[in-house]
Amino acid sequence: MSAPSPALAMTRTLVGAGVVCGFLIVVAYELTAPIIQENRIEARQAAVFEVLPGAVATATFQLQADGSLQAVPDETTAGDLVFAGYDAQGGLVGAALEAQGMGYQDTIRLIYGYSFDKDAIIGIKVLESRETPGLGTRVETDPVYQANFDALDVSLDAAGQALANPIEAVGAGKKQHPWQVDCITGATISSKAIANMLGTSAAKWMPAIAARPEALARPEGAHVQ
Amino acid sequence: MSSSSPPTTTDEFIKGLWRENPVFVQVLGMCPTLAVTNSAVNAVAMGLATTFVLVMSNLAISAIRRFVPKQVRIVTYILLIATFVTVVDYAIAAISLPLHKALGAFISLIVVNCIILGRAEAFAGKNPILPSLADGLGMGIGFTGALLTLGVVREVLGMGTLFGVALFPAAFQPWVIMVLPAGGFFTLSAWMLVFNALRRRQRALSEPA
Amino acid sequence: MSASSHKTFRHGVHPPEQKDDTKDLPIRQFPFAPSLAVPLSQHIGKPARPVVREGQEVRRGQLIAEPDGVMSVAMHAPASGTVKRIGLLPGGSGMVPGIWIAPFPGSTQEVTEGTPVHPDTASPQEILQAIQRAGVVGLGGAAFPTHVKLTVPAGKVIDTVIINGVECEPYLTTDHRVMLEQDADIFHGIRYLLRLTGAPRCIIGVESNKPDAVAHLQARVPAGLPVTVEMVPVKYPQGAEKMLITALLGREVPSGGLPSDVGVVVVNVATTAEIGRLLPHGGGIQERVITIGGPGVKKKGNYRIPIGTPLRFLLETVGVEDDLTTVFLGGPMMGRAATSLDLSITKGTSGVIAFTKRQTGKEAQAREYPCIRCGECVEACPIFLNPSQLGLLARVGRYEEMASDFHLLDCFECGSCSFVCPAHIPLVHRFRVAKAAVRKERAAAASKQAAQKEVERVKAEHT
Amino acid sequence: MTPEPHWQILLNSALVNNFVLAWFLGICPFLGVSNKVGTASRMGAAVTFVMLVTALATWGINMLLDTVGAPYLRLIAFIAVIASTVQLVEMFIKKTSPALFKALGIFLPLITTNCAILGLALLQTNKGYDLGRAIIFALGSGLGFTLALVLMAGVRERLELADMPDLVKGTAASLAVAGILSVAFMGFAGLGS
Amino acid sequence: MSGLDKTLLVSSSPHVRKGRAVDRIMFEVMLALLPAVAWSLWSFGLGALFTLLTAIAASVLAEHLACRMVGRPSTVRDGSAMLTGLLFGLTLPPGLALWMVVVGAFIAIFLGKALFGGLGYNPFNPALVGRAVMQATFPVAMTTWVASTAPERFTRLPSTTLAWPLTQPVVDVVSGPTPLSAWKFSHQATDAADLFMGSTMGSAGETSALLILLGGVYLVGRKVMGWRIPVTILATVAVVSGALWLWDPTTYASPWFHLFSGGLMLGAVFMATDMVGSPMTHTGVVLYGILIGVLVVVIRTWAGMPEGVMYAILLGNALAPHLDRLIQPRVYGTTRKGKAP
Repeated sequence: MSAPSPALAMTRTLVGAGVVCGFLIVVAYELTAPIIQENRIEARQAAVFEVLPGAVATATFQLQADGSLQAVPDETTAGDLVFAGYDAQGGLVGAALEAQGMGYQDTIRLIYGYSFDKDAIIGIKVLESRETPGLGTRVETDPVYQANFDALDVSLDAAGQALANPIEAVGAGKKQHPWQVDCITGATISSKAIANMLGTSAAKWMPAIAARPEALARPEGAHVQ
Repeated sequence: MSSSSPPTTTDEFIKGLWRENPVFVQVLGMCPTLAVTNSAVNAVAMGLATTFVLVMSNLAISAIRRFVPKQVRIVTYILLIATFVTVVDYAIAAISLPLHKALGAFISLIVVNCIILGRAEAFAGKNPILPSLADGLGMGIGFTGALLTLGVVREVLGMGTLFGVALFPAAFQPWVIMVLPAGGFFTLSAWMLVFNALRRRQRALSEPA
Repeated sequence: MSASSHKTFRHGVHPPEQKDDTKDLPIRQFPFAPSLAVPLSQHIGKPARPVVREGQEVRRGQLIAEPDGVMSVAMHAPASGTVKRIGLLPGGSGMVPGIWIAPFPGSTQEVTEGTPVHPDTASPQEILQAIQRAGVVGLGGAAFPTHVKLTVPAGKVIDTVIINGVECEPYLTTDHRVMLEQDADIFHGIRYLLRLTGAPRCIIGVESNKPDAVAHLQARVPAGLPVTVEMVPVKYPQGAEKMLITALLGREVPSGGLPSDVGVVVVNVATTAEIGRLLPHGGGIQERVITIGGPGVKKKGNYRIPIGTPLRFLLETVGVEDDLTTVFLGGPMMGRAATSLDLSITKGTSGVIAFTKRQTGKEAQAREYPCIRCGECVEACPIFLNPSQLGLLARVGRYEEMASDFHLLDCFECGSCSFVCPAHIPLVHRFRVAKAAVRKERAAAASKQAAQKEVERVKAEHT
Repeated sequence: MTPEPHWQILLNSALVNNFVLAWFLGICPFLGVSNKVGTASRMGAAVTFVMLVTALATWGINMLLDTVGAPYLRLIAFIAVIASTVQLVEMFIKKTSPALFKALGIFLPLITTNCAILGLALLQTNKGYDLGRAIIFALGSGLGFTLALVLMAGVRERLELADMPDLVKGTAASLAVAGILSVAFMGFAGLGS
Repeated sequence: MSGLDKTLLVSSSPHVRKGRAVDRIMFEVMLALLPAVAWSLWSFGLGALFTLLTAIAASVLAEHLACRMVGRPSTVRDGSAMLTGLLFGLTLPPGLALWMVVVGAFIAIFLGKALFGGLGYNPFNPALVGRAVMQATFPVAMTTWVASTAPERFTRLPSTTLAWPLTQPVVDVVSGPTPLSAWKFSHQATDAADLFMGSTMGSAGETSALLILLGGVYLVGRKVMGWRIPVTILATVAVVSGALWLWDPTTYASPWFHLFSGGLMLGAVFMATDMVGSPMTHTGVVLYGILIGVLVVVIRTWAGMPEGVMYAILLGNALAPHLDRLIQPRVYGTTRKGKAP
């Protein structure tokens, strides 16, 4: 190598490499960003449709510090979000909410659908979990367990500030009330964890949305399937 | 192996597949080897992503090898590798979000996969473009192949499927451990044994007693 | 167990004692063999220098070889007779220099005597010389020159002389008999030892399986002699110097050190008796007491036997069982298996024990298992080594590590670990091999270093 | 939602989701530097320290990149930060404790390519930890890494004396031990839920 | 004089041995397990019989094959494989599909033992390696417990037992929770006397604390086994769980419950005491016992699994080399640091 000054050569190399790399990365980012965004929204929408049967369009709202709900662009990822689902006529089917909590092995993240008509949780979908396959993952497949969420009561108490009956996990086959969750024998931790995270999330969200479906009225440009 | 004649480009390609297989012989890149092989699809995707980075970084490094002062050699290499990894990361997210999620942080972690920096240092930094390409491709495919051997075993036993297609009747009892971390260790350990035994037999055959 | 027998050391083992056959048999004189083979190196150190010629006639007790330096002792004729040959004869580990003597048949075998030494008037130096001249070595089996052991290093004060009457090896009853029959010699020997070391007191330690010896000695302690007799519980290897010191005084001899470092000198009871017997007349050792026993011999007993008696003659004399398989010199725990019947009795031979198929047959079948880390050896080792770990390291030849990390060189090969090992691993044997390898390696390294230094010194001088 | 309590993060990262035995991060040093307990524990300490520093630095970088709006530079920035952190630590140790520097030898520079460190930075970003949680997470992960490494080293030291079939010696045996350790660590699953 | 005319046998000292060899130790341990085995057969009938026999046979076969594969003489006769098989079988739910029993026994022998060079070199208890891997492999089957003393137990096998290889067993027998899972998931305590006597559900060999203790007492009496490990484990469990229980008896199970339920007795008496995987020195063994005891209570109380004994012991095994390393006996004539004083 016949570099006249090592410092100059070093700087030249690093700056040169930096420029090229920066360029490459920015190009890749610019090219893929819209596709990735689209993928994300689609994935979320698919989940919302799954927990809110009958919905064909969604919109994203954000819970503000003053307790009001405000429509935000679908790309938004941060903040307390609620996804409203609408039927073909534009009527509100329900609200979908994300909840997460510690499962057996790691954090479980799920989305659940709330129906204003039934005043109950009407479906859940696990988005992310590292539960034991065949054991903890039965929360996603077990029909008896899933039936818990056909109509899980989350009605508010008289004051409207808390759930009338907190969601409660009970042993397999012991469910007596609509706010109770029947656990799965052999996957008790995971099934309990889900009941708990639903309970926590519902206790926080229901006072904010249950009484006012009008706040989630379909805004312009809601995403349609 | 004929050590008398200089290695050809084909030799450079072939060696990564078997004789210098990055996983079974050099025991490099163990983290992704174990982490993302719980299904064959993940294994292949990871292997291809790594191959892409390997080939690209080998090419780039081989191309600029004469202009890089040795004080900043490693830094430049890492910079290049990180760039290609970022590109791959975005590409996978654009192709399939679930796949991106399944591979998780391990796509980004290709940066610190010793195979890549290792090949850059040991080969691409000293050789012309064509052999470097062959080397990167060979190592990459060798790596992908190794990942696939693990992925196939783990998916078939652990879930009864291969590339997501059910292989057995519904009564099949999956071996859950195979898709758990421990299963990764055990499967790789078993493959190492098989590979050692094969290599030993090969050596025994090539050196008549 | 008697009330005074609570003192002992930690760990150790309990091999079957097997002393009943011979402990009540008084010491008898063993006949002279037609030819006696006297090795010149019956002690640790340099072989003695012969002072007789081939064909020369010698009288029993006459000096036939003189000490060659400090680590060496004199040798005396075990019988009156003719020096047949001076040359190599079979020893424990290969051929060793020695002298053949053919005793005169029917001779009276009177003992020649030399210069007497009086215990109360002689100087310590004179006593030491007399002991060396008498050819006294540790008769317990170690055969270490006694005068060397009794030389108190400058700056050390000895406060206790311990007489070792423990005799913890199975089968052996020689010390037991000596204590019962030679009490006067023992106490006389103690006088010399106390004079020599300047110690104010002496303890005779005896295991509790010899209560008669304890009672016998206790009743006969001469007035004014500061001697106590203490009983210690039966446990192997209590007869080892370090163990006995710990048992009686609760002191630990530092690793790599000597008993004198803790103010003690330990002398075997038979050695003491020999000193007490020989020094007043200036004689030398021509015979010793041994136990001939074990299931393989017929006329078991305790015998006073001329040094140099060939093993074959000995066994022919007492008679052996037809299915005899192994003969060992010393006790079964630390004694060495005889490689040939041409070996002869030396000063260090405390017994000749013979086993038949019955004992060794089982042994041969007992195959070696891998170490199962049961820890029995750790519980047995009297110096608290970890024989299991040492054994595993020895198996893969990591000798230096054994020495540097696991105190290999502290092992004195008592055999407790091998005795208890349920996997039948020859631990002691492996340790011996390892120790030899380490010593060789270290010697080589040291000489290399010395050579290096020399080279550097020469270099430095030249520049 | 309520953020995880600190003790839960610590338990999780050290035991339940052990970096090595559950996440497969840092396998190379785990296999490479676990043949002696002494080196293993030193390596563990060094990694834990670098993890703490990295957690701090990458947390800051992440904030910066988010404000600037250049998330695509994250990976490059992280790896640059880690490389220079390791360099700094190396220089610092060389100055203050040459003995430790010598003992760590080539392991120090190797930490740069240790995926446990970069993995920590990425996971911490994914989980959106605040500074306190990030540090606890780094501490737990480092302890977990050290624990796995040291346990492994203890077993391997013993295996060195074992009469293993030749075929098994080396990586295959280490991986089998790692698998068994991983199974044993499954007992911790659910702790802190 | 024929006795002197042949070549002498030459051996290295010492020339006498204490006697009890390794195979004998294995035999004694199996003997000590007999009462627990008998109880298991009585309460679970054919299911337990088939499970135990299959486990033993498969282990012995695996040991033989493992030796043959590496060209070593078969070590089947030392009895260790048989013992491993028996212990492994005793930790299984009676009625487990036999093909799974075979898989587990092969895992126990190959992965737990043969891989590392066979008897004496296994860092972990082979039976527990088999058990733990099986738990992770077939979690459902391994936690399906048949009722004890079912009336038809001597006349028919549980349908699960004969499931075709590689297929899922179909459960048709009365199954239910073990005392531990009943406590963990439904907060139901089981009567201490039932636990002690063993009339509960559970693994083939773990139900009767009394009979296992009896075996342990026999082994300690015969000096095959030290008392320190089981005693420290049990004492630690009693103390830690007792403290929790006193603090809040409604949340935490009583020490009696902890002591006599699940695999604690079997683990403490027969598994943790496996010489190969436990430390050697007295101090080391006590620390090992305390560690296992604490882990048992911690896992049972706060972790996901109802039972933590096997994990606790495996972790104890992993720590044993360190305990051995840290607690070397102080060599005679040296100070703690290894130098002469």
